[in-house]
Amino acid sequence: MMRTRQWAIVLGIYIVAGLVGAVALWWLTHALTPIFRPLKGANLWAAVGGSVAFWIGLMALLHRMPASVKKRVAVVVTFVSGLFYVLEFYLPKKSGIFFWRTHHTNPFSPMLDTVGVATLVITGFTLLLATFNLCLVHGKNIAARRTGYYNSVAFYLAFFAMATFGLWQNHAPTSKLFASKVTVAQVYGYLFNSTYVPLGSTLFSVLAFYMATAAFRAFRVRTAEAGFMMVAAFICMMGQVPLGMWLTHTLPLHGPLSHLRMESMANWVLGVFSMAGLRAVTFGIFVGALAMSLRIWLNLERGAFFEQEL
Amino acid sequence: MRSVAPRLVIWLGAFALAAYLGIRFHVFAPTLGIWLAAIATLAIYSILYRENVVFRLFEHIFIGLAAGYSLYTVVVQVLIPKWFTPLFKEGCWYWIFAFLVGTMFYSVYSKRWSWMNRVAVGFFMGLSAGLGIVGFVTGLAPQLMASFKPLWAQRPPYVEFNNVVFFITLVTVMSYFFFSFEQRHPAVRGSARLGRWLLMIAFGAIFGNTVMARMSLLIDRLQFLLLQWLQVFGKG
Amino acid sequence: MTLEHANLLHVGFVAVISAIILYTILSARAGRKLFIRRIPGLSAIDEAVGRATEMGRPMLFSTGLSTIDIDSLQALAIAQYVARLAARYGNRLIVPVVDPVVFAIAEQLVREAYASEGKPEAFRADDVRFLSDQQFAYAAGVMGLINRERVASTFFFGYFYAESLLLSETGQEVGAIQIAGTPATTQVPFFLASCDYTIIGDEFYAASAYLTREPTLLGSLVGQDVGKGLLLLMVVLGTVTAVPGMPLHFISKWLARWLFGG
Amino acid sequence: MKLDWQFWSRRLIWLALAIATAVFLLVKVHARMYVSRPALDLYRAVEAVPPDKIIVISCNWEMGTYGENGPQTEALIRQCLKLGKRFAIFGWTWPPGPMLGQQIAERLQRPYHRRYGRDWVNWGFNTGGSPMIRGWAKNIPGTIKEDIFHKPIMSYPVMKGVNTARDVGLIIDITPSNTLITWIEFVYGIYRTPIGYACTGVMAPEAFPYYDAHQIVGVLKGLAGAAEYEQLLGYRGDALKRMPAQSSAHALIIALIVLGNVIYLRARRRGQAPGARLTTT
Repeated sequence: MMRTRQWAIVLGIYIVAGLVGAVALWWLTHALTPIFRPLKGANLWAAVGGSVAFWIGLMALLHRMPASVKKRVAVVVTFVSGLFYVLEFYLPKKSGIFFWRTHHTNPFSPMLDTVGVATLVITGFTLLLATFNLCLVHGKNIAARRTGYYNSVAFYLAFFAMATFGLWQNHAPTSKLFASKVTVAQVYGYLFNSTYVPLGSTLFSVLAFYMATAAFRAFRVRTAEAGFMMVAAFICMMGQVPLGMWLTHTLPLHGPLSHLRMESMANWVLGVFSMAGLRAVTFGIFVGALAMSLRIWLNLERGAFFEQEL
Repeated sequence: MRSVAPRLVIWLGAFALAAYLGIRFHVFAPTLGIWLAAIATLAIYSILYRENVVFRLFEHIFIGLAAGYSLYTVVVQVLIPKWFTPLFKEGCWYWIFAFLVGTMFYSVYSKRWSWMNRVAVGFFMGLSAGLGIVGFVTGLAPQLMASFKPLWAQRPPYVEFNNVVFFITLVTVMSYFFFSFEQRHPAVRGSARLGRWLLMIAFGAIFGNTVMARMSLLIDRLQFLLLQWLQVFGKG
Repeated sequence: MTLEHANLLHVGFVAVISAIILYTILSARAGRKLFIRRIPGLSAIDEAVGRATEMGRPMLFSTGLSTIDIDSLQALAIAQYVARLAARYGNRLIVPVVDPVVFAIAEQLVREAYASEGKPEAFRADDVRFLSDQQFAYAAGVMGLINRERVASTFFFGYFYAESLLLSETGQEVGAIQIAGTPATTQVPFFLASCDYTIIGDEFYAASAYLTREPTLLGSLVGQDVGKGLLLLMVVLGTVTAVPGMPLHFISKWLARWLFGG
Repeated sequence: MKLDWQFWSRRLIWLALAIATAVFLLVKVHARMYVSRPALDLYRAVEAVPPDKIIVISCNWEMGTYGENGPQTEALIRQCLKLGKRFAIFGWTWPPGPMLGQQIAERLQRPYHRRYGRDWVNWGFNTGGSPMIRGWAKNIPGTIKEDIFHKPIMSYPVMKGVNTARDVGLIIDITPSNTLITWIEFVYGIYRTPIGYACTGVMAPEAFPYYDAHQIVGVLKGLAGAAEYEQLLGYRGDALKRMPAQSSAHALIIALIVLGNVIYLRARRRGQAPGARLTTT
């Protein structure tokens, strides 16, 4: 009895929160439109300054709040931001928040691209964080003269060279470097095409060598399962290359025997067994992703990250 | 003895190469790009002998270049056209909030202010959770629909056979991934075991294709070294 | 035909599955006992820890390459379990980490694990390490650790990319017992070939629920099972009625049309 | 000094691999591919794009997989240039992607007399992931705004009439990573814009469930896929030239697996190597 009441309360809270959130989002789109119009000159600076001041004030206020309030703020923010996509998609094309006013179009669809660009810009700012983080680590290495600190110096040189010449060539690609014949775009080309690109592809291609030794030492047919795996791998490896195709090239291209050609078998393994097996895994992952999304969205998730002190 | 010798060889080799390049720079200038690429490639491959100073140096250069490049791209292709221009040139003042939200992530370095990071991460987690609930329908529905394959009365007959194989694989593999009951009934246990075996075929296919992928990358680099660089090298 | 917005079948479908998942989560948290079947490989964790202790060599746990997300959080939950076992047996557990945020949480977790077993002094701060946030630099670091410390058991849990083979092949070389679990299907074959036990796909999420017995995860897992059951039912229904012209063919036809949207 | 066998056996295998591939790069062997159905489907899908729609070539790759995605991009761009299809280069996972695509397109366009802005355009790199793509599909000029040369994209004639994902005739995702799911969920799933997929070999098995469900129109599997495409285009490019080396590398890997297992089984028979070490399942 007690439990049923608890669930009813929790469910009720979410329904009420959902409705309130929906109305708030709808109100933002409609009622606040006049506020969000472009400004010019002093008005613009005033609005920007005001927003910054408002934000700092809000943050300072929140900072003084106890940890439980901060946690709740995080929960509400998560819920509202998730609500946007859910409502946008699951409400029909022609609908208002209120079901009896169906002459409205879906109020959230027009905001889709704005939200898209906003996430893009915000993640852009966080990418700077990762760079900052990296600089910090290498700066510490140099400051403390740890072993191999000269590598960190090389990191800084490469980092500044790439950033500087990237921005410079973007600004003025044909300008000459220190009165020489070399243009900025050329230097950038040396950095990007001749150093960055080959370093990246070579680092990845080293894996091919490890694959060879692993094939020799690690891939042992210890069980029937491993045997199945090896047969499928053999067919796929051979069915993709001319050598494998040549092995069975005497078989006809059409008719029942054509299915025994190496490339047909490889496609058969990929298109029937592999496809069905991976689809079954995908079904599980889709349901798992739905469950995970629900847990995060409704703040049901537990664990170190979600319970840490704020 | 053993740790000094290889290092000495590598340093001497690098020095000799640098000296050679310096002396004959007029010859190499037009092909400087290819030379740089070749040095970068060989420096990375030097790890195949063993972990060494040159490899580590070039690894750090790579990390630095990557960081510099992403900084440059984000500033030029995202922040300027999509944030700076609308905000300061077109006067859409509310874009300042994107910056303010972005700064919240930086509080991760301070224990006192780390709650701001938590709120900002919560914002993004909410967005991706919402998308996850949307993606459940848009991603799953077509796959579910395409799984309805007729099991009989099909022409040519091998289609029928393939459909039956497909159906058996799909159902048995799905049955393997049930966790909330003991798989005690022989039919269930047999189905789950068959599912695991059939799944191994899928993994074998992944293995074969991965071999293909890695070898392609290696061939790309070898082709560069053998056909582009050695040609230049021969002329020099 | 477009699917800009969900139709009634979609809404109903998602609502039913979501409701079931939420119901099982809430009832598990309210104290209902839920069952999870044994997952092969997980019982080997105890064995691997025991063997490492007998040999007097340390163990290594990698939480994968992801930053703070659902996969690394699950991996950390498993790491905590292994750390407790290690503390109980009085063995060392080395945890190399790829992400600064994950590092902070991992250190706290392992420290607490040793403390909760009453051996806070056995925890070495140096054993939880931030190696690098670059894929290959991290892989090279872990390979070095495996070789230098001659670890007796390795655990690879989390989301791995191309480095999976580099790590597990090095473990194979030093003769370690290796247990791996990853939701990254592209890397499963390499773990399968070079590890003693591999936990595949969905099992990874079940594993953390199985080990931690966290009610939310348990409940969610049971709810997901019901959801998967519904999907299986739809597949079977749609398939057996898929031949055009047969009685009941309308089931398959209608399901397909509704699923496709429009 | 005692020879460290474990150390040198690895290097020996690596040397064997390098030689096995290098020899077939230097010796010219004429390889012939049999074009598979998924590659043919992609080829036909590009041919079928009507002139009033644009093709999006999504370069979601970077240098790490140049060996596979480079030839694929080259083959696809070559086909677009040859047939005179309008196309746009785009990317949203790795910053260098669109730039690498730009270099390939600039290199190829001359013989076909195509020009930037009139026949093709480069939208550059965007961050923001799936939310960005969801917005992009609804409003392309609003999300992209500028091309890589910082001109408004709508100022180019090639962009005429391109506003939403409905005006896109085909999106070809060239990638080593799991970006396909975003295109499927938020572009195909919602607007039914056809999606083509050119992926690295690693990702190919995961693509087939989507191919079978018609969520993607065709698949190019790694370098072999690029070679098939070159065969279709009637052009011997890098991919076809590399196929003999690829064959010998695959053969070597198979030989190594067989050899390793023979040694293992013999050692086990003599009781030196443990079997499956732990027998519980």
